[in-house]
This record gives sequence, C-alpha cells and structure tokens, in this order.
Amino acid sequence: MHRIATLLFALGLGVLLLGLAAQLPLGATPMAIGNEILARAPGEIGAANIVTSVVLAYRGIDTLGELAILFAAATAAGLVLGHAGSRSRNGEAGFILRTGSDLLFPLLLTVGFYIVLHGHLTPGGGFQGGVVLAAAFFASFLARPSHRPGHGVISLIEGLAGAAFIGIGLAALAGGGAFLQPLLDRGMLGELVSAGSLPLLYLAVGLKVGAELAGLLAQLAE
Amino acid sequence: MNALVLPVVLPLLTAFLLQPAGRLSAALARWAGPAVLLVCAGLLVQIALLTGGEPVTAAIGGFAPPVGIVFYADALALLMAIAVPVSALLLWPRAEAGEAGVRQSALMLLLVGSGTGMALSGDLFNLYVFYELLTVASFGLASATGTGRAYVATVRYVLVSGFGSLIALAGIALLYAQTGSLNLAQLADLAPERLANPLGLAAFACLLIGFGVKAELFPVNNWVPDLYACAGKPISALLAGVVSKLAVLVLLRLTVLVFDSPEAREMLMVLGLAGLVTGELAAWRARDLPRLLAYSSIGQLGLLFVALSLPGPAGLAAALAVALHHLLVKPALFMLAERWHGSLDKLAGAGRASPLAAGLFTLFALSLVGVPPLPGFWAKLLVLLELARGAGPFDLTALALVLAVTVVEAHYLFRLVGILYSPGEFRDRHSPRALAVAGLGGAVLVAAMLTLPAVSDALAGLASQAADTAAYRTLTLGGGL
Amino acid sequence: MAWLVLLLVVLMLGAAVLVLLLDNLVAAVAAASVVSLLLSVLFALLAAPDVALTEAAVGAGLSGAVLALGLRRLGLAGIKAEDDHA
Amino acid sequence: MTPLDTLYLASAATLAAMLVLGDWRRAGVLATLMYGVQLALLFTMQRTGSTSFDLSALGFELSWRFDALSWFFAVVTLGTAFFASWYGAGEWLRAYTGRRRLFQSALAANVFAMLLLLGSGDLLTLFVGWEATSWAGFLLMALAGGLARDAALRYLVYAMAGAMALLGALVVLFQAGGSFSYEAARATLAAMAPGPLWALIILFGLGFGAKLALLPLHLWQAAAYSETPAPGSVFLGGVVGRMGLFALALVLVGLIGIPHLQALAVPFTFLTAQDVVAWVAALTVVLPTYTALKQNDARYLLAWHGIGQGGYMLLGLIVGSALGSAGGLLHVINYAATQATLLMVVFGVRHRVGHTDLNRLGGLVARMPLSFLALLLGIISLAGLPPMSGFVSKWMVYSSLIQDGRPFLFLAAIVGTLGTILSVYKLIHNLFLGQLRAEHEQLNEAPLSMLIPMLATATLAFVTGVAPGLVLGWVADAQAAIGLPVIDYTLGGIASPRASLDMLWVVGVMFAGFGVGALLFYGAGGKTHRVHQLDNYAGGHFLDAGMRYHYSDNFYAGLMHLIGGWYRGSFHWLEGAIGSGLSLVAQGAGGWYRAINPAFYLLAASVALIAWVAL
Amino acid sequence: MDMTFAPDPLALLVIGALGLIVVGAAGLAFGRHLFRLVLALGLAEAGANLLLVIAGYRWDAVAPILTGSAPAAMVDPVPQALVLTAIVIGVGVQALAVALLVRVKLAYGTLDLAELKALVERDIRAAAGIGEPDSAQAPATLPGPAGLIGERP
Repeated sequence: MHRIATLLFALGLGVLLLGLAAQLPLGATPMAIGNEILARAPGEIGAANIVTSVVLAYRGIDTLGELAILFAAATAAGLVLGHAGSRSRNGEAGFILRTGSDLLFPLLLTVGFYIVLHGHLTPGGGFQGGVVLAAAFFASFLARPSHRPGHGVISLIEGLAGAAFIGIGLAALAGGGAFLQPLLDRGMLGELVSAGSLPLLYLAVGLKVGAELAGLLAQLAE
Repeated sequence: MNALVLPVVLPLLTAFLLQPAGRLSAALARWAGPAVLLVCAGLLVQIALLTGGEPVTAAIGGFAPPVGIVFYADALALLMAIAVPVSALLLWPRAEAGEAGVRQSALMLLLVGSGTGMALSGDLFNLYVFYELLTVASFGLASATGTGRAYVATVRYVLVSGFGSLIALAGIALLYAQTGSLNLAQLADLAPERLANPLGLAAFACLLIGFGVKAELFPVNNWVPDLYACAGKPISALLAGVVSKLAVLVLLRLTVLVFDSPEAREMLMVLGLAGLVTGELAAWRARDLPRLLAYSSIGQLGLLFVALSLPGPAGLAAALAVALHHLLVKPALFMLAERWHGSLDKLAGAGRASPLAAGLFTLFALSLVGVPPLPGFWAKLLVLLELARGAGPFDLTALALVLAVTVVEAHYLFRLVGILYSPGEFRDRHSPRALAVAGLGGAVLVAAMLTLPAVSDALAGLASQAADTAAYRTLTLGGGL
Repeated sequence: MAWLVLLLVVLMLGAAVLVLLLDNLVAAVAAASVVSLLLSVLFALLAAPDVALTEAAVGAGLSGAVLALGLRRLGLAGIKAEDDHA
Repeated sequence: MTPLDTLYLASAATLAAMLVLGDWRRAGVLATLMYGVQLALLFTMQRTGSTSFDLSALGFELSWRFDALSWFFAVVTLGTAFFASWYGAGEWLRAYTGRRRLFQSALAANVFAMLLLLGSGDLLTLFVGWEATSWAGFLLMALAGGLARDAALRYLVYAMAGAMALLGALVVLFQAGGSFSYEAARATLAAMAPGPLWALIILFGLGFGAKLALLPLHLWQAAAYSETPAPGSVFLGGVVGRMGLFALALVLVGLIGIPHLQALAVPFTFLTAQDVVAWVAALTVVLPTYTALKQNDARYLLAWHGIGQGGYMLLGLIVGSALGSAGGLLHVINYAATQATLLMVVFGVRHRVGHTDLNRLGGLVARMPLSFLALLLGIISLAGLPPMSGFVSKWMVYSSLIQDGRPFLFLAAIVGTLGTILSVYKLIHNLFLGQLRAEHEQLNEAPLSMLIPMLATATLAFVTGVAPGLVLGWVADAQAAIGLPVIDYTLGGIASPRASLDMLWVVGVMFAGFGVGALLFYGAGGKTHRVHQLDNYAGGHFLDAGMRYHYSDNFYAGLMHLIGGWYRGSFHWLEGAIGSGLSLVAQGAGGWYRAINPAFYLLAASVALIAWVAL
Repeated sequence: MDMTFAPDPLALLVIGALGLIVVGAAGLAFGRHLFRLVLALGLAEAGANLLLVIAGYRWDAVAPILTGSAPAAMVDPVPQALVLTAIVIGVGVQALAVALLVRVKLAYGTLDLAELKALVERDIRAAAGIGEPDSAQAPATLPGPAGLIGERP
C-alpha cells in the first residue's frame, strides 16, 4: 500500500509542478541583472568567460561561501570518519593500475592546472580543475595505498589556499576598496594574463578544492 | 561601511587557518576560535554604536546592487548578528583533544561566520549559500558526540535538510525565472507585478519549506526531537536558540519585503498553527527532558510563525518579541538539560539538590507560559492583540488555538516543576558553565522585565525600521555606500 | 535539436527511475552517474559550458567515486544487496 | 502617598517580612499582627481611592484604584487572613513539619495578589491580578506535596484554562473598544451585537467561573482546598473562591449590567442570559451540596459546601434586585466567618486526633466542648437558621427570589438548603455526638491558640447575625459602586416595604422563649443531672463499655443509594473524556515525529501545500 | 508524432527537470535503505539544478563566453554561476552523508530505516533511563477520574 500511495503522491506532485511550470516565461527570461552584467563585465572585469567574472567578481562572496561549504563538508567527514575502522590497506594494487596511474598522474596534473589557469578565458575554473587535480592524487593513491598523500601536507595546502583567497579579498579591503574588489590591471581581453586578480583567485580555489577532495577521497577509501 | 564584511570573513579565515595552526601549537588552535569571536562581537558592537541604529549597507566587491551582493545592516540585523558570536562563545562545545577538537572549533567558526552572514546579507542566493554552510557545519557538530544514535539522527537531519535545500533551490529558480533578479530590494520593487500570481506564491512556498527546515517549520521539522536528544546540549541550544532565529529572520525579510500578499500570510499562519499544536501536544507526551524541550521549541517556533503572519509593524513587533524571548529562554533551558539527565521521573528531588537550577527552570517555565509580569506574557499579549485585530476566521481560530495550547503547555511544564520539587534523592552532573549560561539567561529575562518600558520602545523602533520597505529599497538601490 | 533533447531527457528519466529500482547498489550508483552525464550534455545544449564541465567532473566523476568508495566501505559493493528492496 | 499606597506597601512589607523571617519561631504572630495592621489601614481609609504610581508597559497602563466593591471584598480577605494567620501562629506552627518560610510567604503572597486583583483599575490589571492570585494559590496548594501536588496541578489546569478564556475575552474587547479601561469596555459592551456579546459572556463566565468553581469547572476545588495546610485551607475556603464572585460582579453586573443581561435572549428559547447564569448558580448550589453528603472526610465535606455556597452568592447577585444582590454580597461575609469557624474546628480535631475521617470519630463533645460549641454555632449559620448570620443572607436571597417571581430557582435553593442541613448534621453527629471511642478517652481540648480565633469568628458570625446592619452599610456602598439598586437597611435588618426583617426582634423573641422555658423548668423544681453515656437501654438489654452501639459509618447510606444512581460522576466523565481525547490527539501529534520515513509525509505535505497554492 | 510538430525543447527540459525532482522525491519517500535515500537526494538536486539553468536560458542565445567573433545575444550568466555552487554543495553534502552512513553501519550494522528508528528509540530511552517504553501508556496526563479524591467509591 505504501508504495502505491507514494506513486500516487509522486504523480500528483509532478502534475502540479507541471501545471505551475506552464506559466514559466521559458526562453524569454526578464534578465533584470543579466543584461547589465553582460554589458559591463568585459569592460569592468576583463575576463572573457563572463560566468567566471560573475562567480569571482560580482558574486565573489558566494564562491567564498562555496569554498567554506566544501571545507566544512570535508572537515565534518574527517570528524565523523576520524578513527572509524581505519585499517591501513597494505600491498600494491595490480600492475595495470600502477603503471596506468603513473602515466596518468602527470597528464591529469597538467590538464587540471590548465583548466584552473584558463578559468577566466575558457569554460571551467577552480572547481572543475580542482576535481581533476584530486583525481590525479586519488589515482596515485589507489595504485599505492600504503603511502597515501601526507595528511599534514593536504591540510596545509587546503588552509593556505583558503587563506590566500580571503587574503586577496582583504587586500582589496585594506586598499580602501570593498572586500573582494577585483585588483591589478585588467590587461588585454583574451590574454592569459588578464582580468586582474581573478586567475589568482581561481588558482586558490583550484588548489583548495583539489587538496580537500583528495583528502576526502583518501579518507573514504581507507 | 565596508568593515561590515569583517565579522563574516574573519571567522572563515580563522577556520581555514586553524588546521595548519594546530600543527604549530595546540594552545593556539584551542584559543584562536574564541578570540576571533570576541573580535567579531567587538566589531559588530562598534558598528552598531557608529551607525546608531540607522541602516547601513556594504556592497561586496565594490559593485553597487542589484548587480553585486549587498550587506544590509539595520538595527534588527545587527542585533541578530551580535547574538550569533555571543551565543557561540557562551555555548562553545567542550574542547576535545587533538584532531577532533580542532575540527570542531573550525566548524563552530564556520557556523558563526555563516550565521552572521545570514543576518546581514541582502541577496537571496547569498542567504541560501550561508544557510547551506550553516547546515553543513551543524551536521558536523551534531554528530560530534560520536554515539550511534547521534549518527542516525544526523543522517535523518541531513536528508530532511537536503530535501529542504533542493526545494529552496527550485524556489529560487522559479523566482529568478519570473523576476530575473536576486537582490531583495530589487525583488521588492518587481514583486507587485511579477510575483502576484500563483507561481510567485509557489516560489514563496518552496523558499518557506527550504528555510523552514532550520526554523523547525511544520512539515520539515521531524528531525528536531531525535537530533536534540542525541546531539550535545550546547549545540542543541545553539541550533534551537540563535540558528532557528536566523532562519526566521530570513523568512521575515522575505515576507516583509517581497511576498507581502495575504495568501502568503495565510500559509505562514496555517503552518505555524500546525507546528504549534503538534509541538506542544507531543511535548505533553514526552517522557525525557531533551525531547520535551525539543517539542516545546517546535511549539514556540510555531507561535513565532503565527506572529510572523501578522501584517504591519505591530505584527512585526509581536514577532520580534516572541523571537527574542525564545532566543533567551530556550538555550538556557537546554543548558539546564545538560545538568539533569534525561528521564523526567528521575528528576525528583532536583529542587533540593540544585535549588538555583530548579528555580531558574521555574522562572523560564513561568515566562514561557506567559505569566504577567514576565516578558513572555507581553510577547504573547502582543500576538493575541494582533490576532484579535485581524478578526478573520483564520485569526480567531488561531487565537483560540494559541490560548488552548498555553493550557497544555502550563500543564506539562508545571507537572515537571512539581516533579523537581517532589522529594527524592538526586545528584546532577556538575557543570558550572551550564548554570552560568542559565543564570545569565535568567538575569537578562528579569532585567528585561524590570526595564519593560525601555525594552518595549526599543522593540517598537526595531519593528518599524524593519517593516519600512521603502527605506530598505531606497538605501540599497540608491547606492548609498 | 528538439529531437536530440527529447532523446536525452527520456534517457535521463529512464536512468533516474533505474537508480531507484535496481537491486544492486553498484548498478544504482552507475545509473546515477549516467544521469549526471546526460545532464551535463543537456547543460551543454543549454549554452552553459561551465556548468556542463562542472556537472561532468563533479556530478559524474566525483560523486560516482564517492558513492562507490562508500559502498566499498559499507561492504555493500558487489554482493547482492540484501533486503533493501522496500 | 495615598492611603491605598500605604495599604499596598504594608501588604508587600508583610510578604517581604515572611520571605526573610519565615522560619522564625514567632513568624506566625508577626504575620498576624501585620495582617491586623493592614485591616486597620483598610478601615481608616475611605471606600474609594487610587494609587499614586502606575506602571506603563508596551503602551498599556497598569493602574490600581479601590471602589466600594473592592473595599468590601478587601475587608473579607484581610479579615479571613487575620484569623487564619492567628489560628496558624501558635501551637499549630510548632507542630507544622513543612517548610515554614515557604508557607508563610505563600500565604502573604496570596493576600498581596488578591489585594492587587481587587484594586485593579482596568481590565489588563484585572488579568495581571487574576494570574497572580492563581499562581499564588497554586504555590499555597502545592506545599504539602504528594496528593496536594496532584490536586494543585489539577487546579492549575482549570485556573489556566480560565485565565486563557479571560485573556481571549480581554483581547477581543480591547480590539473592539480601543483600550482596556472599564469605561471603554462598558461602552463597547453596551453597543455590542448579541453574537459577540454571548461569546464574551461565555468567555468571562468560564474565566471567572473556574475560580468560583461554577458547575462544569468545580471538580478541582474540594481536593485542592482540603489538602492545603490548616491556615491555608481556612484562608482558601473562606475567601479565595469569592474572587471569582468579585470579578463576575465587576464584569457581568458592573460592565454589562443586569438590564442588558435580561434583554439578551438565548436564541430559540425564552431564556435570557440572566436566567442561564441563575440556573448555573442554582445547580452549583444543589449538586455539590449533595456530593458533600457523600464525603467521608470532614475537610472535603466543608470544601464541597464552599462550592455550593459560592453558587448561592452568585444566585443572589444575579437576581439583581436590591434585596437579592444585598443578600448575595452579605453572604460573602457571613459565609467567610462560618466557613472559617468550621474549618478551624475540623483542623483543630485533626490537630489532636491526626485525621478527620468521619467514619472513625464520634463522641468528642465530652473531650472538646468548646470546639463543639464553635462547630454548633458554625453549622447553625451554615444551615441558615437564626440567630446566626447565615440566616439573614439566606432569608434575603429567598425573599428576593419569591418577590421576583422565580419559583423554580426558589425550589432549587430550598433543595440546596435541605442538603446543607442534612450534611451539617452528619458533620456534627459523626464528629462530636455519639459514643466516644476508646482511643480518644484521653483527648484534650484544641490548643488555646487555635481555640480563640475559632470562637472569635463564631461570635463574629453571631454578632452579624443579631445586628446585620453593622455590615449592611458596606454592602449598600458596594451595590452602589456597581450600579445595583441599593438596599435600605436598619441595625436589625431590612426595612423595605415588601419584605422586612428585624433580627434584633427575632433573636430577642428566641432568647425570651428560652428564658421562659428555663424559668418554667427550673421554677417547677426540675433539676438536670448528668446521664452517663452507657446509662442506656437499647434493644432489650443494657449497654456495657465493650459494645459499640453508635454506628457513624457510611451515614446516609440509604439516601446515598437513592441519589447515587443518576449523579454518578457525570462531570468526572466529562473531565475524563476531555483528558483522554486530548491524549489521543497528542498520540497522533507525537506520531508525526516518530514516523519511520519522514520523507513520505514530507512529500504529502509539499503536495498539499503546492496544491493549495495553485488553487 | 508527425515530423512537422517539433516539440518545444525548453518545455521538454522543464519536464525533465521536474521529472528528476519528482523521481528524487519519490525515491526519498519510497526508500527504506539509507544509501538509496542519499542517491535519490542526489537525483532531486540534479533536477533542481537543471531547473535553475533553464531559468536563465534565452532563445537562440550563445554561451556567455566572449570569443573574438561578433558579440551575439548571450544567455544569462548569473544562473550558471549559481548552479556551479549548487552542484558542489550537493556533492559536499553527499560525501558527508556517505561518511555518516559508514558510521551508522559500524554502530548498528544495518542501514534499514525502520530497524534503525527502533534501535535509536531504544538507545535514547536507555540513555535517558526511561523504563520499558510502552508508548501506548500516556504519561501522567490530566489526573483522570480516579474517583473523587477522598470519597468512598
């Protein structure tokens, strides 16, 4: 009976939401602030990827919040899993995995850093690059579970990268402007070194996300 | 007034650096947290004195709203912002050794930073992000006790919060599809013509459920009893006290600024009444103290939502009175629960063993029930007066229910007071800090009672300022830095 | 373009329902990754490359890894999940 | 510093003194003296006066002022408090095992709260005083713990229900009238439509009826008042219940007014609001009195009578004629003195014997003659026979019922009085008459410190019986204060053209009759000589000490069997039904939080919510 | 379906988004096994994210990336920034949930919600020291009609 009732409710919810969604102005959204950002972003921020300018400049504190959430999730997972049945897995993984991960490791690192550093030009950025970096460390950990990446090193990178992100923001505040105000000159649109402090911010984000997720995955995989 | 951002950013910075700092010296990691909170509280008080209660804004990143995110600090926001670090300092979890202790302090700092952010921020999605940060931090802290039941309770809490946050996200999507903006002031401008239709109300319903999880709103509050019974009492006090008020503050901003329609108020009242009745009746049946307090907290917040549904500055004053009263009483009660172990009938003789604690409990019980000279009565009187003013069918049923529920509340509270003072051998857990917090709560309550005229004028000022949407819009959009 | 979207949406919803109905939890995690992957393709079609990349990397990759590791840690991986079928 | 200020200061000083010196051996005496001072202050100030300070909070004013009605009730309150405290000052306090400081301060708090209630200048202050009195009463009742604590908790539920009904009425009235003051309330009530007016009357009736223990709300009073320590029980029994009457007089008679009640008809019937209240009062006179008959503990018997007499006072008041309302108000003083005397005697017996179980006592007249005398005077007044004061007020109420042409109410009152006479006889018979039990042979009289107040209140009842005029002056002023027709009285009684009573004559003739009888008897050489209890002849053989011939067990068994049938706890069933219904709903409410899979209900709730939003 | 009637892609997407949310919600309500609930939660969040991106889509507009070519009409960049955050939040919460599940499995050995609820209730009562939990028996409610106190029944 329980299942039928649930299905009924699910269908009911679906129909209702569809009824409501029919009134959505699809495709012609009143971009109250969208248009203004599209107009001002290239000039004011100088980043080719306008989403990045929104993520790091216009809505910078959202991204800071986002970093803090990931940090909180990793810390909480650490707190929860702290000493749960951590039996260290010794021995080596299979030959294919070991050589594969050795080959992949440098490749993943370069792709990861590429994505992070080109955040303001092409799609992608700190988060996506960070995940790729984490995958790199995780692959090497899978291959050789015994020497897992140093826990201290990870938390150090994590802490410093986060502090760097806030440091850049505070620097703007100290310099008379507002918190997280874009600094440095905007340079040529489309160049690697452009859009002022945005690449630095995304680098900090990338390192932090990478370290955090690597730690998290290592902890989970114990 | 760009310094407004510091009380939000400094705790986050310290949290990030706590782990590496822990490497250097354990003492630094242990005392860095409380020290930063003191600094933040000082900063906020200084800002409050500087602005003298006049609202002030801070555009993040230098981008004037509505494009950028803006922090709006009027007297109410500053009051709640100050309450967060202060109560976190008072309710700092017992320091654990080593790694777990550092992580717990980091989570507490994140909780305070996000709490202050929620109080000050003027952007809807920014509020959502801080709300999520608050939630994730509370997941970690709630499961810190390490017992099996705490983990299960936290998992259920994670699921309900997850459900709430995805509904809130859907709400934000609906809202954005209709108005194209996230800044509360601009939403207030666009609301009359864009959000008046059922879809606008659906967006409000989604946001209500989303932010209602932490505000213990009716459909999404069944995680409350188990979590407060299993999590540490300080964290339960923090969650039930200041954190739930922050969520209510966000909803207050939404109802006052953006969704000012009668249907929205009706929805708030119905859900509030449902929470009030189920909470108090469940408390009447509870047989252990933490869950009794949890149910009573649901009931009190139900009353707060009923108060929130009352239109106009007078309704807002009533809501603020109930909110501040609950913010004062509930953490103190939870700290008393830390001194006494769970079951009710094991508390016999507590009156003789710890007379001060039992006396304080009686004082709080009297104020919760609303016995005249105490502030609890004036808060309830304001709510009842506003309900009577409405005189609609909903209002009168609400009036009758609030009064009827008070009788049930009086019965189970004073059944417990009777047990406290009945003869029996009893030894309570020695926790001086619990008594200190409860004593402080009691002292402030009595002080509020004695200086009632001054408190009531301040409250009226607070409410009228918060209800003044025109000032909010002109100041925020007018680019007043 | 419309037919492609129809195909992707139907596939995605099918995978989503599969997540709930499959007995074997590992298969369910795989189905969740498929949903995430199809979703990132949809995002690409919606002219949101950033989001597509994130969804692919985080949704399919990371969440899949986390869930799979979780399963291994819970000891539910591989064996026929016992009475979880409500 | 107006006289009223000094009165409140004195009362507050008493409370403070008791809080500080409560444990002191002589605290009882100090308390009695301070109540005496307050009584003196009350007598020196004139009937009306207001305090110089008033509190303002959240834009509302809390002001206190006295008028003749509150002055009248204040006299009764302080008088009862004085005698109760005196009663508990001597021997009783030495034997009291509970926490003395808490008891003394509870009593002082009760008196202070009641003075605050009586002096309330507007509806909000009335509510504040009302809550203060409820909570002070709860504290006093819950002192003895155990059974008393449960009874007190039950009282608290009724008191809170009443208070909340009252708060609801106040709030609705405030919104209609714009302010809490009596004048604004009087204006809005006058201009109110029948519908909301009925709602208000019911709410006020419930609110004040809870403390006056009107019929549906009377189950708590007997247990709560009887389990309180002796002086507390005397004070509660004597006057606290009458606070409900004061408030009803203030609101129903003062604000709404009897003519307006008469005009307000119950739809589809020819009953008016006045009839409804009168019948509730009449039923409250009859039913509790017959429950009193069944009691096996003297304290409960008297407590049940308290409820009955409360109904009696309301009946007199609500009739609204000069004679009836004067009778109702006079009965407040008369019954306070009577109930105080009876309770003091009963607690005296309890002090000596240790219990007051009517089935295990008897023949105490031999050992406690003075207590017997006080009880005798008390029950004569309770039954309403001359020369005691009870007769005067009952006579006034009866004649007003007849004059106003309300035969059925008169009949109910008579049935009530019949029940009273039966139960008081049971009281005096089971306690003092009949065969003295072996274990009570060496019993001695109640201690002097308890005996004197007992006899004092008895003589007070006798004096106000012989010369009611002394007290009728206060009653007349009280009537004027709430807009009732004023009674014209003489020292001996009533001098109205349609019904006149002169107690001086009545008592004079009575004593003359006794005198003539005594002369004849002694004149004709009759001598009285003591007859030993066992010098008797029953059932064909002589009695000896070992035999028990006096059975006081289950007195009135036949009558109980007769009326037991239909009255079998109908109100208990009502209270039980509400209690179990509430716990059923609570079970459902709790279930929401014990749900195995909360998300299922979440889904249902969200569907309902969005459906409601869409429609 | 005749070929001329091309289904409006956006409406399909909305159906897809709402479908995901509904399937996720049904999974949450339907599931007995905690792990499956976490999966369902992930699905529902994906649906909400899709809804948010759709809210920012404009007809025949291109991605908000400035390529050297002529500036065509662009899609609204703000929702995309929001979804970026939302996705990462979803995974963060999911990782924490999995960590908690590991601890629950260690503590109770089962992940079935019904069993867990009973076990937790037993533990809470044991910790509080409440006697045998006969939940049917109401605690000391309004003192019921235990006969008139003091009166012989």
